[in-house]
Formats: sequence, C-alpha cells, structure tokens
Amino acid sequence: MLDILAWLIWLSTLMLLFVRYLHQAVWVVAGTSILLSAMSFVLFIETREGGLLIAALLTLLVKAFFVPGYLLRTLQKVGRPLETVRYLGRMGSLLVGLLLSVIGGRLFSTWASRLALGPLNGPSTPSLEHTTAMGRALGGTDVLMTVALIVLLLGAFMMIDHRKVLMQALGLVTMENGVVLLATSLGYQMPFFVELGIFFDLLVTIVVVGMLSYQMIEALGSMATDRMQRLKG
Amino acid sequence: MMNELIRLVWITLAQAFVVLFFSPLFNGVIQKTKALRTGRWGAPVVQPFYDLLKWFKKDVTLAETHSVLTVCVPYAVFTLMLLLNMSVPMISTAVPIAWLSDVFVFIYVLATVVVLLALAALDQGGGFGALGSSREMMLNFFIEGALMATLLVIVYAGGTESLALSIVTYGKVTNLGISYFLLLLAFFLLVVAEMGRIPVDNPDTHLELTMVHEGMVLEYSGRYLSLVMWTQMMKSWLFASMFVNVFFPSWDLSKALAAFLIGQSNYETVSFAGTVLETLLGTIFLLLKMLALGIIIGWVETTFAKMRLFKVPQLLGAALMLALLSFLASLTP
Amino acid sequence: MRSAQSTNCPSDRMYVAPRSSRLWAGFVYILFFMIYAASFVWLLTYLSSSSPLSHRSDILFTYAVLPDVYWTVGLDRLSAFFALIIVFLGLIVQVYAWGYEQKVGGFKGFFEGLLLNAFIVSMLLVVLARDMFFFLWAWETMSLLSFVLLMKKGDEPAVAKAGTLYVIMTHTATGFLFIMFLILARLSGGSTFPEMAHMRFYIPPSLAAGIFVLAVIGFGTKAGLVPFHSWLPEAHPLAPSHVSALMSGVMITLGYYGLLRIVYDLLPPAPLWWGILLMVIGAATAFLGILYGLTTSNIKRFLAYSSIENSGLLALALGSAWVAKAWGADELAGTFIAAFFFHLIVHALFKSGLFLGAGVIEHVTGTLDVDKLGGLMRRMPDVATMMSLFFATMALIPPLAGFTGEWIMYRSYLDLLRVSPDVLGKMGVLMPILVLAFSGMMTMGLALKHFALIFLAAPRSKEAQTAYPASIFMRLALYVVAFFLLVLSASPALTYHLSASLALSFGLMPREPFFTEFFPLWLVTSIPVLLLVFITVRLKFGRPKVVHEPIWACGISPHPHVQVTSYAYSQSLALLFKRILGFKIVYRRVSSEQVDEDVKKYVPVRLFHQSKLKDWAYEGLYVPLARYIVRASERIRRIQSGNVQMYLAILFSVLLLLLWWISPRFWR
Amino acid sequence: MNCVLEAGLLIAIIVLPFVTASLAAMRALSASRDSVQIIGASVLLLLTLFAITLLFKRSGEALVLLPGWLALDALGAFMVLLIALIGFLATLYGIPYMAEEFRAGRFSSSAYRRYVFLFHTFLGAMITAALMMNLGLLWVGIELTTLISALTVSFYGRPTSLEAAWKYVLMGSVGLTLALLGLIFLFVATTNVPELQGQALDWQLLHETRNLLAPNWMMLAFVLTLVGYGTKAGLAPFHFWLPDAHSESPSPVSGVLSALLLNTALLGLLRMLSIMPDTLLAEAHTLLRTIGAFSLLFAVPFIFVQWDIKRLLAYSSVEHMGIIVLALGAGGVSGTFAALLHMFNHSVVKSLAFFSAGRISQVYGTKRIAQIKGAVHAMPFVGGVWMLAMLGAAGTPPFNVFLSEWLIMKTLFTEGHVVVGTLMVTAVVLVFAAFVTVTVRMLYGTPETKEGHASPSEARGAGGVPERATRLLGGTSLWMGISFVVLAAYVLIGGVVVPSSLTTLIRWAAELL
Repeated sequence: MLDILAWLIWLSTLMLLFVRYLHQAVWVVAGTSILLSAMSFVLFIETREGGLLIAALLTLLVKAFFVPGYLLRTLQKVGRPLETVRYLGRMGSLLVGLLLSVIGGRLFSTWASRLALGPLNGPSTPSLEHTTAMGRALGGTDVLMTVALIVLLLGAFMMIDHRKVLMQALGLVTMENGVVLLATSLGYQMPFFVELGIFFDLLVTIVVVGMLSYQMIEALGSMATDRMQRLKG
Repeated sequence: MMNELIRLVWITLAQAFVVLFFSPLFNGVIQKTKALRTGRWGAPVVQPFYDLLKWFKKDVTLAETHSVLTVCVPYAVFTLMLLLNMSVPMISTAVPIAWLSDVFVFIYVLATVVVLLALAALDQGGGFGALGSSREMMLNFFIEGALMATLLVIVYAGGTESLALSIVTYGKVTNLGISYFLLLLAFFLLVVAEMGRIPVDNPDTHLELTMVHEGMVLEYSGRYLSLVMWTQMMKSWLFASMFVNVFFPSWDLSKALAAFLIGQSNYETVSFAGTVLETLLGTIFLLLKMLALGIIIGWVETTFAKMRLFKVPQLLGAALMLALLSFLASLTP
Repeated sequence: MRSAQSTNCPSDRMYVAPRSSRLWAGFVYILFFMIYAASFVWLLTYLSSSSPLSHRSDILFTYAVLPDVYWTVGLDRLSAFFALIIVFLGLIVQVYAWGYEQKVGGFKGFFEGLLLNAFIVSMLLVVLARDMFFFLWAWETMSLLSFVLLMKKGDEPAVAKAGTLYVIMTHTATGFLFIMFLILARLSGGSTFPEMAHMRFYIPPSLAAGIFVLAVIGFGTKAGLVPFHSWLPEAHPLAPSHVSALMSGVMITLGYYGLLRIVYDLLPPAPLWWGILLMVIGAATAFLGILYGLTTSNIKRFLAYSSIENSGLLALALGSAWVAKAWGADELAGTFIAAFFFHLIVHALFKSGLFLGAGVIEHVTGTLDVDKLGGLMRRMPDVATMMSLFFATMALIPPLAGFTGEWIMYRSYLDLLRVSPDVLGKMGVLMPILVLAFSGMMTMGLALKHFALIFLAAPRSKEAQTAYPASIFMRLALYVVAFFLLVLSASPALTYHLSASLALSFGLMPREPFFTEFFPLWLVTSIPVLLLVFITVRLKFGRPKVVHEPIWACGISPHPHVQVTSYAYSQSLALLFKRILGFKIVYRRVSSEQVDEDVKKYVPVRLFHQSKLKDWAYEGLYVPLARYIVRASERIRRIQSGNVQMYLAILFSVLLLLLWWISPRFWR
Repeated sequence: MNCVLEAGLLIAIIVLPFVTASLAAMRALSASRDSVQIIGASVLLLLTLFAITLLFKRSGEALVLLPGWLALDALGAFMVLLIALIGFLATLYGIPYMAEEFRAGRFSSSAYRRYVFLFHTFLGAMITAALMMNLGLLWVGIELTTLISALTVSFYGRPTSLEAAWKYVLMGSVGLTLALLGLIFLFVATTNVPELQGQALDWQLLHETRNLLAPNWMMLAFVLTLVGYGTKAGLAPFHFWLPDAHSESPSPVSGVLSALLLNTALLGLLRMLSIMPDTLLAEAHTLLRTIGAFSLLFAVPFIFVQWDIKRLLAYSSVEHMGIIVLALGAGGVSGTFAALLHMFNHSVVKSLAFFSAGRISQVYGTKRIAQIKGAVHAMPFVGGVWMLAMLGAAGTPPFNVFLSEWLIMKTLFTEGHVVVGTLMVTAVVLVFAAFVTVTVRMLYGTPETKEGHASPSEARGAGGVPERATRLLGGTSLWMGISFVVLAAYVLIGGVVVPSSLTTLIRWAAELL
C-alpha cells in the first residue's frame, strides 16, 4: 500500500516535468499533496501515533488546499493560462527526469536497503528496525526512502530546468515533499512544536512566494526568469 | 726631528715649484710636438706660461647673472689641484701632504674639482657653459669609475690604502707580468681622458659641437680664466707624472745616484744635502720621462681623430675592463 | 598678518590663516615639541649611559589587548638609536610645519597637526614594539598614517594614483611580513621577540632562508629596494615636504630596523649567501635608483630617487657585514655595521634637510619643477647656502659627513678585498666598490645639476622671479639641520662612536676610526693655501676690474629660456643608459599658441620634447600583474550571471561534490 | 522570584520587537512613529544589557525560560547583544534615512508603515532564533528571518529589487530545505541514544551526548546543514543571492542583513558544529576550512572589479563570512573565540560601511562607484566615516577587524594550517588593494555635476550634490550622526581596547561550544 502510494507520488512528480500550463502544474501539486497526506494517514492507521494524524491533516490543509488555492488565485489574476517554459523542452525534461529516477533509484535503493537492514558502521550506528516504532511497522522503508530521495532530486532538477518563477516555487514544494516523505520513511517523530513550526514556515514561504510572483507579474508583466537577469557581477 | 721638518719643507717647496712651473711647459711640449708633426714651427714651449701671465693682467668680464660662485671657484679649484699634486710622490719618495693621498680621498677631491668647475659653468646661465658642464659630468662619470678600478689595482698591489706609498711600491712588485702591461694601457687611456686630449676631447677647439672643457670655461676671462686653465694644466701634469712614476719608476736610481755622488754608500740615511741632490736628480729624471710622454701624447693627438662624444664611454669602458683584467691577472700567478 | 583678499599669484601663495585660528594647531606643535625634546635628551643619556653590551630586547611593559594578544613595549640600544633619529626629525618638523601649514587654521589645522604627530608616534611605536602583533600593528598604522598624510592633496589625480600605489604596495609587503612572523611564531611557539629569540638556533636552515627572503621582500619594500621600489618615487615627492622628510629620512630606514631585528634577534646566524643576496640587491638599488633620477625635473622626485640609492647603499653595507662575518673578518663586519649606522644618520639629516628645503622652494615659488626655477641664490642666500651644504653632503664632497660614511665603506671594502678567500670573492668585492664609485659620481652630477638649476643663473619663470622670503620657522628648521650636519662633518668620530657602540651590541667590534684627523687637516692645509693663492694674486695683480656683460648667446640677446633644462643637462648620460632605463624620447611639433611669446622669436622650429622613463619593475612586473588580476577577475565574475537556475545548479553540484567527498563512509 | 524575573525578561526581549513593530506601524501612531521606534529599540538594548548582567552574575550559566526550548546561554546572549546593539543603531540610522527617501517620493506612506513593521519584526525573528535551544525551532526561526527579510528586500518594488528578493527567497529556501534534510539525518543519528528519546533536537542534551551519536549520519547531517545554513550565511559558492539582496534593499536593512542575518545563519552552523562527535571534528574542520578559504578567495575577484558600492560591501561580507568559517575550521576554543570576535567586529564595521555607503549614494543619487567623486569635500564627515569603514573592513590596523583577523591568522598558523593561512593573508591583501582604490576614487577628485566638472567648493551647491549635504556633519541628521559616531568610535578603538565584559562573554560562548 505504502509502496504504491510512493510510486504514485513519484509519477505525479514526473508529471510536473511534463505539464504544459502552470495551472495544471498547481493541480498536480495539489494531487501530490493529497497522496502525501494519504500516506501519513495510512501510517497513522498502522502505528496509531497521534503526530501522524496531525501531519496528515496539516498536509491536506496546507499543501493540498491552501497553497494550491493561493497559487491558483494568483494565476487567475493574470487572466490567461500561462505556459511552462523549460530549458530542455517537455520531452527532454521528461527524459532527464526518468534518467535521474533510474540512476538515483539504483544508487539510493542499495543505500536505503543497507540502511534499513541494520548496523552498518560501528556499534553506534542506528538500525532503524529496532529503534523506531516506524521501523518496526514498515516493510517497505527502502522503497519509501528511495522514492523520497528521487523526489528530492527531481525537485532540484525542476528548479534548474524551469524558466518560470512559479514552477521554481513548485520545485521548492516538491523538494519539501521529498523531505517530508523521507522524514516519514525514517520514522517521523519530531517534537510537535517543531513539526508545527515547519508547517507554519512552509505556509509562509508559499505565501511570500505567491506575493512575490504576483508583484512580479505586476511589475514585469511576466513570470519568466529570463527577465530577471539584471543583477550581475 | 728638526731635520725631518726641514726636509719636508724643502720637498714641499721643490714639488710645488715643479708642479706650478713645469705643468704649463708640459702643455707647451705637446703643442710643440703637434706643430712639428703638422709641419709648422709653432709657438715656443713656454708659450702657455706667457698666456697665463697675460690673462692674469687683463681685466675681467663676467656674466650679468653670475653669483659669488663664479669668482670663488677658480681659487678653490686651483688650491685643490695644487694640494692633489702635493699628495703624490713626484720627485722623490717623500710626500708633502700625506693625509690627502688616501686613494679614495684622492679620487673624491679630484671629482670635487670637476664638480666645482661644472657648477661655475652653470652659474653664468649661458648655453655653452651648460653644454660643456653636462658633457664633463658625463665623462667624469666614466673616468672616475675607471680611475677607481685602476688605482685600486695599484693600491691592492701596494698592500696599503695610501696612493702615495703604492705609487712608490708598485714598480717594485716583481712578477706582475701581463697585469703590468694591461694596467699600463688602462692608465694611459685614463691619462689621455683626464688631460682632455684627443681622442677624448680637443683642447684647441672652440666649436660647440666638440668642446667639453673649453665650453665650461667659455664665460671666464682675466685672472679667473688663468687660474682655471692653470688648474687644468696641473691636472694633466698630475696624471702624466703619476703615469710615468708608477710604470717607469726611477726612485731607486735617483736615490742611489745621489748617495753615490755625495759619497755615502748607505743611502738609507741621506743627509739634507743628499735629499736636495736626490730631489734634483728626481726632477731631472721626471722631466725627461715627461718630455717623452709629452711627445708621445702629441704624436697620438696628431695621429688619431677625435672620437664622437658618445663613443668615448666605450674607450673608458675599455680602460675599466683592462684594469679589471689586470686585477684578475695579478691574482692568478 | 597678510590679507587674503588679493587674488594675484604671489599673494595667494603668501596667504596666512589668522593667527587666532591657528592657535590650536600651534598648541599641538608646541606640546609635541616639548615631548620630543624631553625624549631626545632622555634617549641621548640612555644611549651614552647604557653599556653597548647590555642585553638586547629589554621589555618595559606589557598591555593585553586580548587575553593572549599583547602590546609588548621594550627599549634597547638599537631601538633607542632609531627612536633618537625619529624624535630629532620630529622636533624639526614641529618647527617647520608651523611655517609650512600657514594656510590651514582652526580645527583642520589642529587635526592635521595631530595626524602628523600620530605618524611620528607610530614610527616610535614600531621601534619600541617587542612582540609581533604590536610590531605589525604599529608598522601598518605607520603606513596608513603616511598614506593619509599623503592624500592631503588627493584631489590631484597624480597624488591619488601615487597614494593608492603606495598604500597597496606597502600593504602587500606587510602581507609578507605577516606570513613571516606567523611562521616564526609557529616555529618558536611564542609571540614576543624574546620568546622567539630563544628558539632561533633551532630553526632549520631552509626555513630560516624562507623567512629571510620574506623579510627582505617585506622590509625591502619599505626600504625601497629594487624591484620593490616603484612606489617610492611616486609617493615621496607628492607628500607635504615635512612628511616627505620624515618618510625619506626615517621611514625607509625602519625597513632596515626590521631586518636587523629579525636577522640578529630571531634568526640563526646569517650564512654567506644572505649577505651576497642583500649586497646584490643593494648594488642594483643603489645604481638603478640614481639612474632613474637622471631625467626627472622635479626636485622632490629626484630626492626620492636619491633615497632609493641611499637605501641601496645601506643594504650594501649590511650585506657586506654578513659577508665579512662569514669570511671570519669580525672586525670588518663590525666596521660595515658601523658604516651602515653612520650613513643612516647622515642620510637622515641631509635628506630631510633637502626635502625641507625643497618645501621652502615650493612654498615661495609654487613649483617644484627645476625647469621653472633659477636665480634663487640672490633672493634667499641663506636657504641657498644651507641647501648647498645638503647637496654637497649628498654629492659626497670630501670633508663633509656624507663622504666620511662612504669612505669608511670604501676602506672596509679594500680590506675585504684582502680578506676574501678566493679569486671569485675578490672579483666579487670589486663590484660594490665600482657601484659605489659609479653611483657616487652620478649623484654628484645630479646634485650639482639640481642645485644649479634652482639657485644659480637667471630665473626661468615668473614664479621664480617673484619668490618671496620664506617663513622664519621653515628656515629655522633648515638652520638646525645644517648646524647638526656641520657638527657631524667636523667631528665624525662622535657619530662613529655611536655607530660602533651599536655594532658592538651585535657582538661585533669595529675598528678604530681612521678619519678623526681628516677635517682639521683639511682646514689647516687647504685654507692657508687658498689664502696664499688669493693673496699672491691680489698682491701681484691688484683688485680685478670687473665688467658685467650679458652672456654670449650667438649674437642675439640672451633670454632665460635659453638656459639649460634639467633633461638637457643629463641627456647624454640618459641616452647612454637608454636600454636600462627603458627610456623613450618623443618629439612632436606643437602648435604655435602653446609656445610662449618670448620663446617664439628664438626657437625657429617649435618642437615639443618629452622623455618617457619606464620603470621596468613597475611596467614589467606590477602593471602586468594588476592587469592579469583584473582580467582574471572579470572572467570569474561571469559566474554571477544573474541566472538563478545556474546558481541553483552550482549549489546542487557542490552539494553532490561534498556528499561524494564524505560518501566513502557509506559505501564501505 | 528570581525565576519569574528571568522568565519575564526573556519574554520581554522576545516580544518587545514585535510590539514595537506593531505600534510603530499603527496608523494612529504615525505622528510619533520615530519615537516609538527609538524607545522600542533602546529599551530592547537596555533589557539585553540587563539580561547579560544577570548572566554575568551567574557567571555564564544560561537563563532559562522553557527548559530545552527557550534559554539565553552565553552564545545566545552574545547574539542577542549584537542584534540589539546593531538593531538599535540601524533604527537610529533608518529614521532619517527612510524619512528622506519618503520625502523624495520613493514609496507611499502605507509602504513606510509596512517597512517599519517588517524591520522590527525582522529583529524580533532574529532574537527569537538566537534564543531557541532546540535545533528544529532554530531552523524555523532562521527560515522566518529569511521570509521577513525577503519582504524588506523587495520593499522598493522595483524590478531589480523583486528579482533580488526572488533569488533570495528561492536560494534561501532551497538551502534551508537542505538544512532540514540535515536535521532529519541528525534525528536519525540520535535514534539509538536513549537519553534523547522524545527530546531529539534539544541542543543541550545533544551537546552532552554528542559522542554517542552515530558518526556517519552526523557527517551527512553536517554536510547538509553546512550547505543549507551556508547558503543562508552567504558562503561561496552558495552566496549568489547575497550581493543582489544586499544591494537592492534599503540601506538600513542592508546593514542589518550583513551584520546580523548572516551571523544568525552562522549560529545554526555553530550549534550544529558543537554537537559533532569528537572523532568527526577533524573532518568537519577540514570541510569548514575548505569552504571558508573558498569563500574568502572567491569573493576577491568580485571585489576587485565592481561598479556598485553596496555589491562591493556585500562581497566583502562573503569574504568575512569565509574568514569566520575559516576560524571555526581552525578548531579549538581559540578558533571559536576568534570567530565570534570577528563576527562582532565585522558586524560593527560592515553596518558602518553600509550605513555610510547608503548615505553617500542617497546624496549622490547613485550606487555607481564611477559616478561618485569628491565625497570628502561634499560630505566630509560621512566621507571620513566611509574611509574609516572601508579601511576597517579591509582589516588594516589599527582598526578593530584587524585584531580578530590577526587572531584568526595566528590560530591558523599555530594549528598548522600554513597554506590556508597564507591564502587568507593573500586574499586580505588583495581585498585591501581593491578597497583602497575604490575609496580613493570615491572620496577624492572633483564631484561631477550636471553641468560637468566643477571644483569641490562649487559642487556643493550645484546639481549633482544637494545643498543639504553641505550642512554640519555633511547633512547627516542627529540620529544618523549618533549611529555613525558610535560605530566609528568602536571601529577606531576596538583594535586597541576590547571591553573585558565582551571578551568574557565571547570566551564563555566559545567554551560552551
């Protein structure tokens, strides 16, 4: 179940590399976030840890509803559908994304499985299996971890590849998704305050990004990063 | 003690007389040789002396813009040149003014004379004086450097820093061999240069393109001109006498002859009369040698052409190299 | 008090700020004058009373800036000696500055007075510092303050350029000193000089050599050694004259203070090649320094070149001392050290005198260009007399102290020639002798040229014609310097004993002075002979009848512009050394408007002549280096392209690189 | 009683800036906005000083508000002191500066209120971050500072300032995401330490049990936080946002960004470094030295050829951050001590530099170095201060920065890092060369006017240089003058006399790590 969710997240991330319009991308992100939230919920059912439920709810609230809603509103202010622009083109980006996924998958899966198996280097290295509740509950940790790292990688690639401000912001969100996924896979047990803080932060980031992109459209009439190369040297 | 003092006074007077009187004559000898070589009879040998006296008697014309330097310099350079002449052994091994004969003091006092003359040349504000002064300082730069090297070789061989002692002892140093001849050549070039003779300078010309020393003294007249010219003659005399005394010494000869004539076999303890005799003999030998040198220089002057000014440093550089080679040769037996 | 209202040229030059507004500045000068006077007396008694063999590097007190960063202050004979010179010049400068800075009043004058004295005090701190932090602190503060003083006239592009060059070069040199001291600190584990001195014999030779080279570069830049000299002829002439005097008189010698301190206190005994290296650099500096001075027509610039030359002579003496020591001639080594200090004192005196005098000339005529001066002898005979004394000392005219210092060196070289073990050594020793001779002769020619162009003949410009008498305070300063210089010349033994005692504190016993009789003998022989000649001529031929006529100028009436110019005078030598100087002459026709009406009728073809001197170290080393750095910088700057994707790509790839770096622990 | 006092004090310190921000931004109080700001900032400074006296009374033991969450230890106290001090001076400077911008019609009155609000919130966020004893919350605090300051960077709303803000937010967020990843790995590393269960990111506990943490995971976490916080702290090659943000924001903010924000990011790095297991320290130090030396050297070309004053100063910040990290990489208490002292000195000198540069470019109406000439005549006081700041920032004696730079060089050399030390000397010398050239070019010469060149005295009244610049203190108003004088005085004196209380505080902080 978790593995399937993870692969779905990966697929939706790949889609981000392929979409044609910005508002479509926002919808895809919203979908990814729902998947993430669902994952947390599944974990909650398996482990009965209260934190996970809150995480699921927060993810749903913030990432699936609030952020996309805000971004869509920003996009609506422009009044016309905006196209995504990439350095490598749509197919090229998709190919590179697939390539990254394959390479990253190979690298990370061996690493992640070793990680999950037990002591690697010396006595003080933790073995996830017997230290965390999560570790005990999960069979598919290594898949989750692999996917998380791939998503991180794809997010980074997205930010480099895309030439529209908003897509870069979505890349950032994707990276954060990856981090959250990883945290989940490793046994998400951060203190409640911290978790809350992180979510709050994400929220503010997106708001700031949205504000900036809105201002940018007003000031520059575009969200293309090509227009933003005045500050040099 | 008293004896020593009397002897010193005698030598001082004798040498001063020789320098003051014979330096114009030496010039006269050269002029005479040149005249004869060019098929003229020429002026008598004592003509330079007459010239000096004539200038002394004349009134003085000075530039409007001159300062006190112009009138002070002739006396100063005359004095200094006389002192320099007194600081080297000339007619006997004794030296009237020993303290000046340190080789470095000697060279720097000599340079002071040049500097003073060059300064006086600039004082009048004329174009020619400055021209001569400029050229003189350029030549001086090379001459003094070569002179330093040459005199160093002599002094090094003498084993002391005193030029006077070394002049006496240099000729006595045996097994100099090739070094001796190299130095002789170097010194001869220097003598020619210091005297301001062809091929370095032409004392007979008053053409702005060629003159060096004559340019410097162009604005001088009357007694000041006379003093300056006399200084120049004494300078020639100084170098020429040094040259002949270093390379063709006759000290022992005159000393031995004096001892023989007076009837003393041991010529270490000559009496006052012996000293007088020795100096007289020394003077005679010196004059003979100088006559020969004068003729040679006159011969050189009529044989060679004057060099282009910018070629002169090469000549002096050659002198410097010869001196250095001579030094090297003296080190390697 | 003169009024400021009139606008024409000479009165503007004569403007004096109201005395009441200058009170504050005066207060500063008087205060520091008293401080320096007291310390001068105290230092003299210290130097005369303390034993030459007393322990060096005595620490007086320590102040902790931070728990382990100190200001350690100490005084030994070496420091006291340099402090004495600084304080002496400080005294003179206080008097001089009051006359020189007449135009500045109020707070500005006060501030500038403070700045000047801060500079002097920072030099004092340099010689008193006994630990590396404080030393570098004081050293760099000194450089910075001299830069600030220099930038007083910073609005002129030339000054701004020179100041920038100066401060950059000196700071770069200090960078070398930083590295040197830090390596020393690492080797010795201490930071004060006495602590470091404990370990000096344990420093391996190769490291000691490296430290020595760093020290030569670092201190040599301050001392103006070739090829680190390029800043000196630019910066020294442009500073106010009393600052130039301080910079040339003492500041450059502080480079030697540092070198002495390092080599004698903190490093193992100097091997032969250190001495040879310093001798070669010194010889090159002495010769090239004065050679570069050939073509300049700015007095202060010429004086700066002469400072380079003299600095080279100091290096020569120091290097020779080490060579002599390495050849086992301890007495000779001591004599060289004594000659070094002797020349240092004399140079400090005559060079500051010359700079102060040049300042007077600039003050009264408004120009430093000798081609525009002339005939000042009649307008200010006293200044001319004193300047002639300074110039003569510089030109090594015999009975004066300048010659005496050189004489000691010559004599020592002659002995070194005899001491040296092999043919190569002997031929090598000839080199410094010839360099001394050649540079000495060149100095003579140039000194005489500058003196003559400034003071003799007819004025070449309106400025020189309308020169007004200089302030008494400025002349007073000159009188004092001249007086001391005369004393030094008359009794060189006094100076020599001081120098010898300093050499003694380095453990080297110099020989007895041989020149004590020189000055009196000079007097008793030359003066009577001169009088004799004069009286004889007078008695025989009577008073001369003098007629004053214009000079002969090929039939036309002479004009001041016909007189020789600075460049023309030394052109023949300059042309001969064209290769070395990298010298270029540009002739071009100028349009007739540019030519002075007076000149027009004498000069049929109007040619403009310009000589370009190329400082090979500057053109061949520093300019290409700077150009290279700028070009490389411009290339690197392209990374900041404004493209955020690129930034992110760099960020991620560096992250991957770092991860790859630590990855071995995960792939094991 | 004492406990309550402490708690109240800490709460006040945290809350006060936000209160100041809200009050000053209120429309009703816009008449007395300046006084509200000044009172707020000065009370904050006083409270901080009071808290530090309390800290001194207990000889360095932390003041605790919420155990494990909020406390004021020596390091925090040092940071808060820095923030309160520079914040206070920046407020003083900002009042006349922004008033003049406002008069010039660069922004609306509501924007002015927004600025005031953001400025003080920014200070508050940094103080909050400094007080966080939990690494997760520290991360949150730092992220918050990014977001708030991004809004101040984009304050003018010009295309370029939006661009700068965008790059800043994007790179800062990416960096902080990586730091968060690092924190997660840190969390992994703690999982087999029983003491840490449930308190996983408590710095105090982590510090105590640091040798029990899993070394490999710690290394991974360290690299990620180094890159993450390093991006925020402007270490090369993650610094690309920095010159843009610093040059585009209003000058008071530029000063604060450079003097405080970068240090706050370094605080995260410091806290992370201090919990590294002892066995990893050598490797971590090598990493730090590499990055530090690289930043140091990388900044040089940008400083060498630069046309914008504020960008110049921004690159100088990159250089100084490199120096600080280098000092951290030198290791030991002495290295940390030197790093913290350098942080302080750099903050003072760099805020002074940004403030004076801001004033100069305000008067001249340009940030281009080539267009600014003769500043020392047009505005002698500010020109002098600018020269002081530049020479100080270049690390020359006798100014304060030299002291800490010397300490760092000495530490590097005595610890055996001769090559890195030599590189540092080289870079410092090169930076000095560039700074002097720029300073001389700006200060001297004839100011350009609209009609062309004019003599300095003429230019005072003429077009290029406004008339008001010629008044006392070069047109600086009282508040601005005070901030200049205070900072300049410390730059001048700080190389000779360092307050012993400051050294004690720094020593405690260094020993804490």
